[in-house]
Amino acid sequence: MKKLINNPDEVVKEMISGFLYAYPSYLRKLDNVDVVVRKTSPVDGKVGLVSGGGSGHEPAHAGYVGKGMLDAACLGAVFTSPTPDQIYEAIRAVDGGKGVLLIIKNYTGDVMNFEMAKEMAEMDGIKVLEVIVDDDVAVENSTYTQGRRGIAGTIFVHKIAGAKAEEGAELEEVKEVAEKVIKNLRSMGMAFTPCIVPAAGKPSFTLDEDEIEIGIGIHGEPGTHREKIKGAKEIVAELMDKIIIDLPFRDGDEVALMINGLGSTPLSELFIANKEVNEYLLGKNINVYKTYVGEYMTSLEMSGFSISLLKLDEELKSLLDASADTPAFKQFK
Amino acid sequence: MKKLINNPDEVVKEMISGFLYAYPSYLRKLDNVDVVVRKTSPVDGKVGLVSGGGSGHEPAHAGYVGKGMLDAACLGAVFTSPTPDQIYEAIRAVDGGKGVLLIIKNYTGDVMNFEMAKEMAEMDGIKVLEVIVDDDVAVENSTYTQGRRGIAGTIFVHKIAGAKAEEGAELEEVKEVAEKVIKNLRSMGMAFTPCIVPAAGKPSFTLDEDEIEIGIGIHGEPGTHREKIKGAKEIVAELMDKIIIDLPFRDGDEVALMINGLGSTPLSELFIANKEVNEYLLGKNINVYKTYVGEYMTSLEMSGFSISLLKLDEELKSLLDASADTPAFKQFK
Amino acid sequence: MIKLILTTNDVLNIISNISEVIETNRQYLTDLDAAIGDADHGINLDRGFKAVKEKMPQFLDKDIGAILKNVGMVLVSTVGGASGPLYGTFFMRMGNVVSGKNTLDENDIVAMFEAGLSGIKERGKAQAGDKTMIDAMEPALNELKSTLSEGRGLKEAIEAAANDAYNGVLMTKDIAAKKGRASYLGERSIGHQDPGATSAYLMIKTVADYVDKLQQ
Amino acid sequence: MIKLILTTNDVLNIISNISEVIETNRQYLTDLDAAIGDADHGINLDRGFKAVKEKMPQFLDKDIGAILKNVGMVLVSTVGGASGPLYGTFFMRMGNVVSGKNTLDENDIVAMFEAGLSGIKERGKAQAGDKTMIDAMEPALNELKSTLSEGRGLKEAIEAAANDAYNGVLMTKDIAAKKGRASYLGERSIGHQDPGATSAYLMIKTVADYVDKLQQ
Ligand SMILES: Nc1ncnc2c1ncn2[C@@H]1O[C@H](COP(=O)(O)OP(=O)(O)O)[C@@H](O)[C@H]1O
Ligand SMILES: Nc1ncnc2c1ncn2[C@@H]1O[C@H](COP(=O)(O)OP(=O)(O)O)[C@@H](O)[C@H]1O
Ligand SMILES: [Mg+2]
Ligand SMILES: [Mg+2]
Ligand SMILES: [Mg+2]
Ligand SMILES: [Mg+2]
Repeated sequence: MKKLINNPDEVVKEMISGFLYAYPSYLRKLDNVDVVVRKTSPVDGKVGLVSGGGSGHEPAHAGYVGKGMLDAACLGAVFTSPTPDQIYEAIRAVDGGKGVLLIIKNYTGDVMNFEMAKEMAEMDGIKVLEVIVDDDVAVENSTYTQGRRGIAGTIFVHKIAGAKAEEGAELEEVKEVAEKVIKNLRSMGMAFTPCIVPAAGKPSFTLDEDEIEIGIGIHGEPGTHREKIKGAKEIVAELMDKIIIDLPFRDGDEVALMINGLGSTPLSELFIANKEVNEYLLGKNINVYKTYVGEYMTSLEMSGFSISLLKLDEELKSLLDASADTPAFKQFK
Repeated sequence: MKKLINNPDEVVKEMISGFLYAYPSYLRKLDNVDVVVRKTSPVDGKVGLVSGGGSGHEPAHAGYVGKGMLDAACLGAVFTSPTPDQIYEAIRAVDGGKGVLLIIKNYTGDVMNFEMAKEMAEMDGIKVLEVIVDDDVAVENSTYTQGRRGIAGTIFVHKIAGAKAEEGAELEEVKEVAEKVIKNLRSMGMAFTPCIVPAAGKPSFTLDEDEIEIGIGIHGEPGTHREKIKGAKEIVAELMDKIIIDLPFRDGDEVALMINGLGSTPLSELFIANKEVNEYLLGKNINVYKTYVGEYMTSLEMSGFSISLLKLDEELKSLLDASADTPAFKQFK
Repeated sequence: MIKLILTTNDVLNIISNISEVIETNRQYLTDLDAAIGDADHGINLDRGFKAVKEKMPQFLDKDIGAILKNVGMVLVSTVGGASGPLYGTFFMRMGNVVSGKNTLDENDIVAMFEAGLSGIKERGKAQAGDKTMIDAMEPALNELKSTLSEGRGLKEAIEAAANDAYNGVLMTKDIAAKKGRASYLGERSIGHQDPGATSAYLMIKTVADYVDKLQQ
Repeated sequence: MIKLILTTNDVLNIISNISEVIETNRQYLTDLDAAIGDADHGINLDRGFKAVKEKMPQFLDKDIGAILKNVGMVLVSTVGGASGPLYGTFFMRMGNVVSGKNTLDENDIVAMFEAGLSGIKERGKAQAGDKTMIDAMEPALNELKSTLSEGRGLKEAIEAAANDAYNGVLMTKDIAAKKGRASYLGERSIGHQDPGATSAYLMIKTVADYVDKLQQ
């Protein structure tokens, strides 16, 4: 395991320290818990937005704390949901009197920990609502299972709910638009190589030199199946076929597109994937309104990528266009 | 070689296509040559800034074309300088009547190709000046050699010269401030693993499981020496010792800091490096004015990072703070 | 046959033994999780039980209920993931049932286990057969109760419970996960042993081993 | 001994042969560059000479000077890197010297080579001993001149030049690079053969092989 670290057990602590050194004008850390909040939290008269998850997905989620997006991010151990006490402190720190929305990715652990924190905060009289993001179409949805996972599309929820909250909307309204995003959002990913959790010290799975994993999660969880490596065009078509049909996205739809690198895949390759996605969508007469290409929600040094598609209407477009200024997501209106 | 590509020989062409699909409101491509320019080029009454280099360093340089930074980027083959005809077309496309500054990284090939283009443009009566960035302290400077390489610190030249040009400064003034940046800029990098040029299909060097390469270039060129892997603190100290002493940076100096990922190193690890750099600088009473952590100038999927330090004065601070809006570098004032 | 009773001291010893067993099996549990999850179950629990061990000195003068509640709270705030709230709830609920007590008899132990398991089921909305820790716990609880009802004493009952927990663990290999991260794998999870069921078995087995060594 | 003369057709054949030799040695040159540079020299030249070959039909009715200038311009605009402007300049300067000619005699060939090499030196500011393509070219040029001055004819002279180019290539192994990307390696570049010197030798050798097969 070749990593730029000091000690596998100190990775999260030291990363947070380096993160705070980098962005003192954006963020501060709460005492005793691994939670970062906006420097100015709580923002009076604004609904507070709290998200979080395991570490190892940087810049998610701490990188999205700032104007126009989140108010707080709770950082768990690597690939491990944060704990209720952290989330509870986050809620308390960002409640500006209008209540707090929790943006949770749909993992058993995340949901349980966030809901325990919600119960604790409600006992303090804070109004807390939640939305659960489950954009990954790789996993079949079924009432018998946990349901779909939340992956990189979550950034669109942060962005759009964040813009709505920034406008001064009420908690219910912010939740409503977040749910609209979730309802219109689909993602799917694949991997070329695994990643190594520092504390584990070895890859969580292995792939042959000519093998790829389709439908991979963002925690090194195995995907839906393996196949022989193939070209970017074919890989994109396989993911897009599943994404498109699921909503379904139709002729004439306008979408926001995210090509998200999982860690090691060079930006040049993400752009090649973007070309393929655009050509695929052109063929279906689906119009790309806005594109994001980069590393938005990673899996340590995993090589691979995911595609997220969000169907837009006028409200979502204008919220997506709103300006945002966070360490990892900056956008001029 | 596991890559998200269709054909090793089409990587640059397809990447540019995907890049243009992503940022139609920022950029356009010139006909017949691999050059991207601002959508609105030439900008009347503004000095034009042209940079470029081999591909494989994404987001450099095309990602820095936009308001407050470059006017054009010339994209060579992977790790290969662009050709004079490309650069010549770029100069012509961005000259808004005030002349054009070429920002060249100090590689034999880049310097020769840019200078041939400069001669060609001058024959057309365009005023062209150049600056040569050589921030890498790994390589000993000597009149008998090519001199130092240009690496990630180049982004600071783009940013600050870009801000100056945006203010409406004259060509000589823009060149002067670019040279001030270069004079006050020092960088050095290291690698854990090599990268694979798509057309080559195999790594350009190999490192053992416990070996690291110190002083690596951004093209897979071997560095100054190899050693056994060690902790982030020790690695940072080794690089910083060379960087600090070279200018030298002194007690009381104010600096801009860039922690640049070379490709595969997770952002979390770059933040750990940032913590170590900050602690190192605290120990020397050098004050970090602004920090950039991320992938600014990569080497395909190489794992490793570089540190760049720029000594600031009031002029450089205010130009660094100016707003910028490009695909890969966005900053609110 | 004299009825066996567990004291505060026994409870503290058992918790400390569990910490050690988890530390020993940290890699094993993590490897199991790597196959069908995200390779952190052993790391998570070890982090939690290390924190418990560190806080132990503060529990020494407390009653068993308070001790178990505290253990649960430490687990909730240090383990994270799915197993954190689940094991946390398990210990907190057990603590609730024996609030104020300084000794535990057979009935207390059954009641505790029952309350803990319902806590897990409420929190995680899973049931037996979903390929989770419940698949070790529920058969163990059933076996504990039936062995005790036959009057065969705590020692034998807990040993039988541990045996059935182990069978439950083996059974998780044959089924597809319906809850937790492994459920994303669908049929591909078949053939792999559930890490949470395994850690649950290890804890029950640790209790059995401890009780087995007690003077009767 | 009849003096050997090269025609337009010979020049076109030689260029086409060079393209093939570069293609054959693409990987070899790239591997040499991997050791002390950035692993692209063979890829760069192959891209350039493929472009030359593609444009060849447009050169057929031109004089030798124009052909060589065109080859140089194609190389400049397709090879990139350090070798692009250098080899590009080399061919353009050679073309300049024989502008308008349809045959080349000994004197033309010496003058061309001389002009091409000075072009490389001006452009790259390197000299013999810096571990570059000059280390193959300069000895070759010197040998060409001295063999011709002894009246031993073009065939023998070019063969001798190719031999000395080869010795120059071998010599690059023993020295540290002072120019180009390999110079960043300093002393670590010793022991490795320069890729640019190697490609220069391959081109000279291709000329020698072609001339050798000509009817005298
Ligand atoms: N809903 C649930 N109910 C009961 N147990 C569960 C549930 N979800 C997961 N588990 C258990 O948790 C274990 C995984 O724990 P752990 O790896 O620590 O958390 P995570 O899956 O969040 O990484 C699984 O092996 C399973 O036994
Ligand atoms: N200044 C120079 N003068 C002459 N030849 C040079 C000079 N710099 C580099 N070279 C030659 O160019 C070769 C490398 O070419 P190539 O790999 O195509 O370009 P790059 O170094 O830009 O990747 C070297 O092996 C060397 O022979
Ligand atoms: Mg986990
Ligand atoms: Mg090159
Ligand atoms: Mg797990
Ligand atoms: Mg090269």
